[in-house]
Amino acid sequence: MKPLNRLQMAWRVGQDIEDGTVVNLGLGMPVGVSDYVPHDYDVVVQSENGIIGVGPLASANAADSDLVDAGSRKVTLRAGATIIDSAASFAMIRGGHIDVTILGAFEVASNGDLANWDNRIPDKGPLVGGAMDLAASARAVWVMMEHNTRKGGPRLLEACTLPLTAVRCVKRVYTDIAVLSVTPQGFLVHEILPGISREELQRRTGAPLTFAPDCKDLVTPDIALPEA
Amino acid sequence: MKPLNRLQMAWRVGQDIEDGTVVNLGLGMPVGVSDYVPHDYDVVVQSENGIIGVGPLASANAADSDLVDAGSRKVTLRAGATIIDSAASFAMIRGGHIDVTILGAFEVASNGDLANWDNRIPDKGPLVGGAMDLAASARAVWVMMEHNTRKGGPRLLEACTLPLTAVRCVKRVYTDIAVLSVTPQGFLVHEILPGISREELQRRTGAPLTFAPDCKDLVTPDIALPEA
Amino acid sequence: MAIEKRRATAAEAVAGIGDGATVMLSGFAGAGFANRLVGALRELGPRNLTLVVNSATHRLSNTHELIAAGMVRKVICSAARGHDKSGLSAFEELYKEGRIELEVLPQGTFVESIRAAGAGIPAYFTPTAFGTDLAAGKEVRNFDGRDYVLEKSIPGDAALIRADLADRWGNLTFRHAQMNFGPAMATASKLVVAEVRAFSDTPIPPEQVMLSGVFVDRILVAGA
Amino acid sequence: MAIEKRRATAAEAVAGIGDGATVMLSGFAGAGFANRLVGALRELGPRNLTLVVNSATHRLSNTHELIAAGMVRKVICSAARGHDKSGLSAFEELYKEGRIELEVLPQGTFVESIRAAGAGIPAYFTPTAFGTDLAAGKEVRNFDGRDYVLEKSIPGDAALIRADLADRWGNLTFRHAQMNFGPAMATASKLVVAEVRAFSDTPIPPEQVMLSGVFVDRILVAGA
Repeated sequence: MKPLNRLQMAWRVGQDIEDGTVVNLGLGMPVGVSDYVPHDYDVVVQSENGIIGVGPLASANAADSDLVDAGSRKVTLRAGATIIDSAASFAMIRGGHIDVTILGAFEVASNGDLANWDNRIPDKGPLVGGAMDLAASARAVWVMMEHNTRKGGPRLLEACTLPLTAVRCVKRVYTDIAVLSVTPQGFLVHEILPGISREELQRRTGAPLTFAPDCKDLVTPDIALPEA
Repeated sequence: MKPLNRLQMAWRVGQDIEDGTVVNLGLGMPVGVSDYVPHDYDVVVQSENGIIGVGPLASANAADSDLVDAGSRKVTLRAGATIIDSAASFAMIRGGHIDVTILGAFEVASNGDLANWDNRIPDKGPLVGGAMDLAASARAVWVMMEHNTRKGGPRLLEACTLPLTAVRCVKRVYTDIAVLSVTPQGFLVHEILPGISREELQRRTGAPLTFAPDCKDLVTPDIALPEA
Repeated sequence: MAIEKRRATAAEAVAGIGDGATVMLSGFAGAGFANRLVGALRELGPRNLTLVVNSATHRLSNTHELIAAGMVRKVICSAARGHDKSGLSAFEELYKEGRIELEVLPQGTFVESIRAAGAGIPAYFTPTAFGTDLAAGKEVRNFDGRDYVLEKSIPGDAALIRADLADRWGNLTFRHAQMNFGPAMATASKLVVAEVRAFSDTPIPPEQVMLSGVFVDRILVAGA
Repeated sequence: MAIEKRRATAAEAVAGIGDGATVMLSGFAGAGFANRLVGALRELGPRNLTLVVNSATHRLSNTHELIAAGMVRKVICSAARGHDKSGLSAFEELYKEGRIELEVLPQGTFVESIRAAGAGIPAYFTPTAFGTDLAAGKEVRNFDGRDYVLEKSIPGDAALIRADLADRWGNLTFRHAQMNFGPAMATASKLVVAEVRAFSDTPIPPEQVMLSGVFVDRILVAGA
């Protein structure tokens, strides 16, 4: 089977979002998760620019340049939404009021260390944004990333090689070929893409894996990527 | 001449309030000052319970138990007013956004130390309220108090005997018989009630006085106290 | 399943507040007391409470009933003095006898420490109280020539706050000076219960919401 | 004499911002940039500025014009990376050559430090950035088993912020996510200038005011 595409990864994460929770979705792949939360759920999507209750993307004629999320996307508000200023928004984040934040990452270590802000591109300025606040203080930090780098190297490691975003913060990792949690004993595998053996998953991972007793197949619907 | 009554003291302080300023008026005598600010002035009266722009007391039929100042008085709002929560109100105070606070006091020392919160009544619990925040952080702290205690002792001292509210904070003192400022050299007298000699004022004061070259008579209109 | 934070009775609204809890009560200067909830807490009767409340004695609040009922071990406040000329308040009687603990803070420090707990800040420096008895034993540090006192955050187990209008998400509006300590206390406590005048069947418009429902767990519609 | 904070031109609105000033600029994610005022500041031309701005490079802000004009000595921000695939931003060009100073802060620390300056708090502890390069050299302390970093406040000489509606007292409303850093920056700066869409001849109703005019010194009515 093919590795999950980013929409299938978003679908998979969406299945684990609980009703009634407050979630913050990182730029890039994670924002797609909200499309796969069951429609009858009341999930409050917080965006760190102060929107409490982000709705779907705005249609072209409803787009308002003042109604944007932290990724500059023109969005709508859900019923029950409100908007606060940045100081209040980060007070909410840092104060532990976000149930789950879903972040992209470059690397995750088996102790939960996260590296997702500085991939050392020459000459480019640094960009940290709200990642460190979210990673340090959300009640749960879930990472969504491809299992391996473009060159095939591991992103799940015994220790991060890139600058850290926060220490010991990641609780779960959703990749294109597996679902794992971070435990005091390191990475624990819950789901593997059919066709990938435990040995292959271990070869593609830079830290020792343990497999949950109920480890099962990682299965998602077919979801086509939009035409480029 | 008789010492000023509390309304005449309020009138005298009111003459020194500048147009366009933000003032906080302490409980007791100081709240009366707003009645003597020129009517064409835009003075924003802040009350530490969050009202920015307190207006006159509410008439009996307009009184609203949710629209009260920090002294539990039912008030109105001035044009341009708004209401914020207590955390924001004290952020405003502590951040130096209040131009002048006018506070009552038990004692003021010649270095500007203020004692106005604990007069050591046996068995009574302590009450500090917002006094320490206002005294520490308003741009100017003015005190309004009788020059002497009921027993005739001095309230203006070389060092306070009662627990301090804040150190080196008082800029001006308005009493029933004099107007003084606090300078690096101690108390400087600007106005004295006619009929009180410099020697008598010094006798009634517990710290050395200096007299300003332009020291003049403390004169106010007749203002009768309301019937008790 | 839709979020629905309304509770049918005051008893349900305060259920679960147990012995030893730190309970925050909103209200100041006569406005913003959640007296219906305070009454229900007295009925529930947990012991050894720590109350975080601006005044231990305000005549328009029912705080004194909790104290008089012997449910309170400690009060953290900025005012603990009764204004009743005829005698001492319930708090003062117990205080005189050494049967209740007291922590007095300047009002700005009181509310900033609550805000800090809700904002993930364990401690901060403030100029307030430097050089006074209320800073005794606290760490002092000089920044740019001025002295500051280190103050710690005050987290709560429960907050009972009063507001005007609520919707099913727990979004709140406040009337006038009713707001006071409610928003900060709601951010700082694990269980937040709001007693409101009325319930809005439609969502409160985004720009009218004064406290996000993210901070509110239960609503009691109590009328005016 | 009535308070009247309106200024007739953008030049009058930014007058007095001098060499070496620390200037705060609101705006995030495309909303809330006071670009008219930023343009006037470029015309005014003070040198050696320190900019406090969330992004050194956002394509919808005119911040880069101040940087490209060589007016900026240092930037304090949470994002200094241009998204322009075709090359480096004005900031990145100068940064590469070592001709501009940079202080990068996590966004929550960035805005909390601004809020702290406006709230009279010189320093506070935060969990954010503990154990990372951005905490290098900063004091660390453990509270209740968790490690925190000591961060200092960021005061400004001037703030240029964008809002929706103003009245003559300087009270402001904000549209949607336009609010972002404006309120905090307004509390933290000595001179606060708001560029607004429209002016209200009547006072903005108390419950609609989002930032008190106490924090605002000058208003420029700039249209949409």
